[in-house]
Amino acid sequence: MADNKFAAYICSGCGIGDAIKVPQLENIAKKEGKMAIIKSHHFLCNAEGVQMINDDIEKEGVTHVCIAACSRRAKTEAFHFPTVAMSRANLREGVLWVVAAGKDHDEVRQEMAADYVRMGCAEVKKMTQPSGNVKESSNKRILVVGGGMSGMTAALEIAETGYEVVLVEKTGALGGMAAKLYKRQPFKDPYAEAQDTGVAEMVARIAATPLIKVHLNATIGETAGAPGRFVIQVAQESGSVTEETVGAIVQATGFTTYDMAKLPELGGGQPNVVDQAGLEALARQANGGAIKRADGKEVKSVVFVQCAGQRDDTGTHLSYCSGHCCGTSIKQATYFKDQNPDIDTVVMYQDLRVPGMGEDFYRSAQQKGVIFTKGKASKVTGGDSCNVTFRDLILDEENTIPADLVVLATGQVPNAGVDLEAWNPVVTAAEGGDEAAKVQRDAMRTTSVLKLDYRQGPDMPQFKHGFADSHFICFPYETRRTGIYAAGPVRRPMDIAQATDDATGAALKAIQAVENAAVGRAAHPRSGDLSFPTARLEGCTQCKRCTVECPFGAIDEDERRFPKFNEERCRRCGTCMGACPVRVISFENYSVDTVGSQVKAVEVPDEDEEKPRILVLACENDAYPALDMAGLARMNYSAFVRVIPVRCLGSVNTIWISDALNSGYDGVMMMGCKKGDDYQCHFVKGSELAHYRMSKIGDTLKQLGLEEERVQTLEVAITDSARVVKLINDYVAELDKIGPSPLKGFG
Amino acid sequence: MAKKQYAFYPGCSSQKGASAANFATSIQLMNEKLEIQLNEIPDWNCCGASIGYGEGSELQRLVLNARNLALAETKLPGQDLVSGCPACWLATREAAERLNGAEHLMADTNEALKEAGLNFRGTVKARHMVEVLVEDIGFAGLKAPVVKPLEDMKIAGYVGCQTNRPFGIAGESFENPMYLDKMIESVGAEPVAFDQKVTCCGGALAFSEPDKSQKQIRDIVEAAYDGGAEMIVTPCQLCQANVEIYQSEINKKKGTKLNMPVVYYSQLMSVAYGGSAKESGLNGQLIKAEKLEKIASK
Amino acid sequence: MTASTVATAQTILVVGGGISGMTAALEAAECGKQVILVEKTPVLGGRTARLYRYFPKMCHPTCGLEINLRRLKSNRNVRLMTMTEVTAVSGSRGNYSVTLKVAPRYVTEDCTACGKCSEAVSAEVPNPWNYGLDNLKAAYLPHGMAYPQRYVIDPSIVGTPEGEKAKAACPVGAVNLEMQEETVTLQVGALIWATGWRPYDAAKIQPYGYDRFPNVVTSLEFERMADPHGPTGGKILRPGDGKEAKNVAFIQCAGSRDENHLRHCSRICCMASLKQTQYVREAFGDQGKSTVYYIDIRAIDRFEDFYQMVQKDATVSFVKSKVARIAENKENGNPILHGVDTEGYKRYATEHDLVVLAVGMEPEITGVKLPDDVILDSSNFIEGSKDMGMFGAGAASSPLDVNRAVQSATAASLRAIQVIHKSASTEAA
Amino acid sequence: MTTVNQNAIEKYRNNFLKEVEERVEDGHWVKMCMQCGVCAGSCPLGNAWEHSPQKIFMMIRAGKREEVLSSDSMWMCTSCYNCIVRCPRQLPITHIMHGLAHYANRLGMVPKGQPTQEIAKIFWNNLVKTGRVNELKFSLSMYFKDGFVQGIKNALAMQSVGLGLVKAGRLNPMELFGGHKCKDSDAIKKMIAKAREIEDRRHGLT
Repeated sequence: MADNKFAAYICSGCGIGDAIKVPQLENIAKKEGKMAIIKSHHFLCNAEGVQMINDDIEKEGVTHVCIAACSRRAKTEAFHFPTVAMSRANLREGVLWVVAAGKDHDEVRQEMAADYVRMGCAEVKKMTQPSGNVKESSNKRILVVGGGMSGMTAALEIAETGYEVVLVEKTGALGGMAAKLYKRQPFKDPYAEAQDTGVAEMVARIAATPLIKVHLNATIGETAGAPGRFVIQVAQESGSVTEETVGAIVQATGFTTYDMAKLPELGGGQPNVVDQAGLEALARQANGGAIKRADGKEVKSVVFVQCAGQRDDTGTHLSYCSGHCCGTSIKQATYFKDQNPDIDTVVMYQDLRVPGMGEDFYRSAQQKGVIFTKGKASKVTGGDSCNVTFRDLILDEENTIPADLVVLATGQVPNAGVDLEAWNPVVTAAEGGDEAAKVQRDAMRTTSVLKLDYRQGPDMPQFKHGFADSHFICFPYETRRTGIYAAGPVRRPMDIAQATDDATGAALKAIQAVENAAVGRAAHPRSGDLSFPTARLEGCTQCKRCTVECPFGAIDEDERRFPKFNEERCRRCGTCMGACPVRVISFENYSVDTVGSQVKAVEVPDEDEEKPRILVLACENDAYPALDMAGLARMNYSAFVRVIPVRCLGSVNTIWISDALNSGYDGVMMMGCKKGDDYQCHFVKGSELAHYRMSKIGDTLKQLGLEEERVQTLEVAITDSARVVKLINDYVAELDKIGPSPLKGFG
Repeated sequence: MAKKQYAFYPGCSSQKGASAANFATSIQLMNEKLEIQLNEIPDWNCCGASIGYGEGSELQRLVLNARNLALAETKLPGQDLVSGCPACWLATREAAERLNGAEHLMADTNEALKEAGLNFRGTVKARHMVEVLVEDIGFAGLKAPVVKPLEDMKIAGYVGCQTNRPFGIAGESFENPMYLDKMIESVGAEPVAFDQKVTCCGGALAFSEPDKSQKQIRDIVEAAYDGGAEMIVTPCQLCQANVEIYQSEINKKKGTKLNMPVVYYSQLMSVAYGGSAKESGLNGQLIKAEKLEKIASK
Repeated sequence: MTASTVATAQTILVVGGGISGMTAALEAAECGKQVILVEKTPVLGGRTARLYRYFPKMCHPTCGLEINLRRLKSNRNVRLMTMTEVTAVSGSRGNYSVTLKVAPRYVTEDCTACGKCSEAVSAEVPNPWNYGLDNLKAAYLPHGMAYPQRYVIDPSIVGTPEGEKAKAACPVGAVNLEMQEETVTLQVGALIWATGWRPYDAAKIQPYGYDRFPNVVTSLEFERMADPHGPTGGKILRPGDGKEAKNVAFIQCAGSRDENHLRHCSRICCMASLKQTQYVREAFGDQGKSTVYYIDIRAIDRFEDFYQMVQKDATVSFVKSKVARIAENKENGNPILHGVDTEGYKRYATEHDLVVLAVGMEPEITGVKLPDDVILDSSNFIEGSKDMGMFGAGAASSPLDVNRAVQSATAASLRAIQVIHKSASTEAA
Repeated sequence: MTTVNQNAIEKYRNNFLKEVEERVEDGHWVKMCMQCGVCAGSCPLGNAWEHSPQKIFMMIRAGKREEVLSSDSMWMCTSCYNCIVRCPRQLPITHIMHGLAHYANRLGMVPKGQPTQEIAKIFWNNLVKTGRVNELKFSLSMYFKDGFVQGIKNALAMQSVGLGLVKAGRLNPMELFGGHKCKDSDAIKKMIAKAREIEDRRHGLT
């Protein structure tokens, strides 16, 4: 590879040239930045300016470019040089627009600009442009676990797109819960009549699709590897094991119905009280004829009790709502009405939840004479004549309805395997040699669905109520196990219509995952990032922090107990880098050095100049845009701060803090996103970790003879542009009280 | 230009010497000026009104109205049936629509109509006098004949219920219809803000539930005073009667001093079109519409 | 470069640049497909960019928008056309010819968003991003997250001295007042309609007097009122008199579940109002008071957690009632809600500072002429197309919350990919 | 209890909803109510309703026959049609209320002396006699509906109004002798009787 050639390009447009002395910046880039080429331009982002840079890349062999102009978030179309490493010094949003106008501020403004040029040059020098890591042998088959409606849909959609599928179903037949239904809710205009489930047709299509290989009576014995190279042991009921190699996984393991036996007060377990699945079975037997109870008696009256063991805030039963049950009961009531309009059918609900077009189905059932009663059932007794005692919420009175049959609308319980929250402590104990824990661990492992051999546990992390869902509203497929996507009711309670949509979406993500893996490209949210972490193992102390703290379970331990990086599982957040006490982990374009060198590049004035310096490490997704938008709104904040965007606060290595303090910075602000239950961090616990790590830094500060206030860890949302300005200015005022850092000049 | 022809259904209250006689009088001159010719449906009968249901059954009430429709259909072919009374209009239009909407009802109705030697084919359209004015004549047309603009008169346009719901005038809102205000404007008067525009006056319950309905009436009249109105104008016979007649009652019971004239839109127009107080049926007011009389006598 | 030069039967056209459209486009692009994304307005983000927070996490939509924008900036497979509408579609699955109308922005790619044009003009226009609750300069950058980050000159000042001021003020000559509307024709293999939704016209719900009472607002306007970047800087001040609105009523099913208006349930409104009760708490703490008037609270799946949390909030009360009508207290401008609590039949006439109508979702394409091939349901949501080459995504396909809209868009994206794969393989054959 | 009522109870046993659907004007709409309560809140005389329309619909579904039919709530309807135009399910609520009132009357279950029912009766008889309503006879008979003495009181109470109307030419004393009537009033009587006969046949009412 040719020698590195560094170039800096400084824009004087947008008024930068009027408020900032560009020639001085050029000097700095030359003398301190040691740039081989330095050019300034009055309009760098226009065709001419960009051409100038491209020419240097092509003709002058420039390999590293520092653009000193606007924010890295602006003009990305213009400043797009895929072949070279690039840093962006933010002179516009970061200096010109936020430093108060006028002569009085010329000096600090210039100093700020100068530092950003220093930082930009320093950073780019430590960067190399990632070339990616293409893997010829990468596998593009996709494993679908679960042969129900979601699984079959995923399989068919994947095959339809031209990819091979391995479909593993634990029972002897495809179809899952859907196959046990008599009919399904309407999913097309006019949303009036129950529809055929379509299961038979799908099963036939799968059989007729060569791209789909089906394993029945089979479960997952083990899942090893990573996206593009998963090795799956498919365990047949017979005991035989087949090995399959796949590139990605869709987990569509569905749900189990909540156990009626837990609802004795609602007649669970008593004769002629069934759950919705039980009613489907009766309806399938009747197959359009009169629906008969287990004792053979024709049902002339039926009551559907909604929210049975659901929406329970006492903590006894399911606290959530399964979403489909109102529609399902409506459907089941029409089974009766369609067969014989004289059958009394009552749906007893508290809130009738049929969103969207479900309203049409509701109306159609009313049209057929289904009675809807807003009431809360307190007691159900089974037997030859069942009784439902309830509070009628409209008539405001206790009441009892007799019925031949009572149907309890119980909820969906996800088949998500092992709950890692419970798993981790057990494993830690087991590894500590606790025998009981070892037994427990092995027992837990048998309940696992995927049996991942990951350092961080055998299944996908669960979000809430045991569902393997994404934590993000904008990104339902933002999985915490790269290349593995949950779909259908295992992800969230849902009906068939939603499950098929969901499975189709998951199918796309799985396809995307195998394509990404093949070229060593990162998946969401840093999609397209070609960098990947490397570790100088010779320096590693085997402290395990990286393997423990990686939010995506990307790092295992090899037989010598060194961290084993599975690049294809990695999301490039840098949490491992932040965790590493000996700083052996880095990315080509983001490392302890790329940031550290910027920290050190800043010129820290002497104490008597009374110009404090504050390092701001800002999350690139929330805090940094908030700062940009403050600039866009021309809000002013102190010219004493120096802002460095970081991929995630989790990637912040404490060395940056101590370097900053040692070189005389007066304070450090770390701006991450919201932590806690409703965390915002797209790398799961970045903000959490930063707070944790900084809570530990207190002693270090004391040793240095510094006040704890000199390091702040903050939660900043992207909408906080006004707040972030106040935070900065208040902090500067606070530091003014505390006085300058005693370490100035020793750096 | 030939006059517009309509099959006219006056309704019981608009008969000579009946409660809406003043309406009946005032439309004469109005229609003359607007070149509207109303041809009274021969031997028309009562519509059953909004209280007949207590005793009269669904079909009986349908048949009553079907008879009027059938008479118009046969005796005045090709003419829309027009009524000046919302109750009559509502009952007739409802009947026409329900009969056309349900074959069995139509069959039953005609079976009964046979007794009166009639048959209804469902071709007649039942309309309200106001529809004729707004849709066939238009506000400009209503303005044209004005010779005595009702200048500096502040009037509360009280639409009430049945001219407005469930059918109402096409394109108007149920909560805040504007056509009556526009009619007031077209004769040169000023419509005031009036938030009881579509409040119910108690209707037929004025007789049976006097206290309840008189509360409604009081709200309506007081809102008109609040709006700075000197007079209430309405398109509805029952509204006019209730709101005018019971003011004295309310004053007696509640010690209020309500004395708000209540007239028909047709009386406004008659005066504005140059009609005398008598021609405009102003002598038919319990609470004299003095200001209007003054203009009439100019 | 006009997009037509690069579009082929292997290209996917995504109509609508809201979160569904961006998702559909990006997911396909990140599978290596060529995508053209057209957006009617000058910026991406659609409805969600105008929300203050999301339920149930109370996080900020702009956070996800930032990520999606970064995905877009770093991916060259998506080509974006703003201020562009589809006017005609011909051809069939795998080979459509699409006619686009591109409205003039009067600002070229050279714009650096320096803001000089905005400083120069004094004319103002109602701010569409705040639903007209305030005004912005007639030369404007829509909002802080605006992408493309380029200014827009409002047509109203083109050909006026104001327009010339803007032109003169631009240091890089990026203002071009001669720009004309263009018509572009593209060949594409598959179409995704991610045209989203619009709030049902609240004025049509006459008993609630949205057109008569200033202190009756829509749930979307309320989002802007709570947003620090909104017209009131995040203070909940009622439009009537700028007074703090501490006692807020939320009326559910404003237009939805109503055969006189929208026959469907709009799904999101219950959760939106539950969320907004927390805006009131955020602004006024225990001094705030929210009352939710509802028929059924449709907080399905784990949204139920949020509902239970709000139910435990002492500042929030629930009344099971469809409000019959709203009157106005002449003295203080307070709306008075009249109705009956159907749980036990209790009549009320309750005064509030402000009423928020949880308005329903109407497909944005309602009233728009779509290709005959497109299949609509009774509420004008897009079910798909007869030739299986065009797909509805997100709220254009059904009343969906953001999370489900993104699912739907991801699914639509795969179906579009299947279409172009098919036509590719047939071309190969 | 009237025989009509007994037969009805016999015929429908505990299925009051079915009875209403088959026998009450627009009764088949009752099942479509979704209990939003907008009707209850829209009624101008709402306070006077012991049971609101939407609650009555629920009571019908719950089989509360006696309570519904002997209630005087339906008689509070002023026919203002607010409920109809606001109902999100477009139930013809006004008609259903009229229908229930009529049916209750038919079964003889209306509370004694329910004023609206009594006036309706007077009104109807007045109209059936001549085909048109004679307002004077109508009002006089109203005053005397509670007997002679009460009648004088009522008449006196409204005397000013009455005289006023007479003066205003809107209440014609001559009406007592003859007055307005349809020429074909006999045919009208027959027609009305026939309608009842047909309807009873349809409803199985005897």
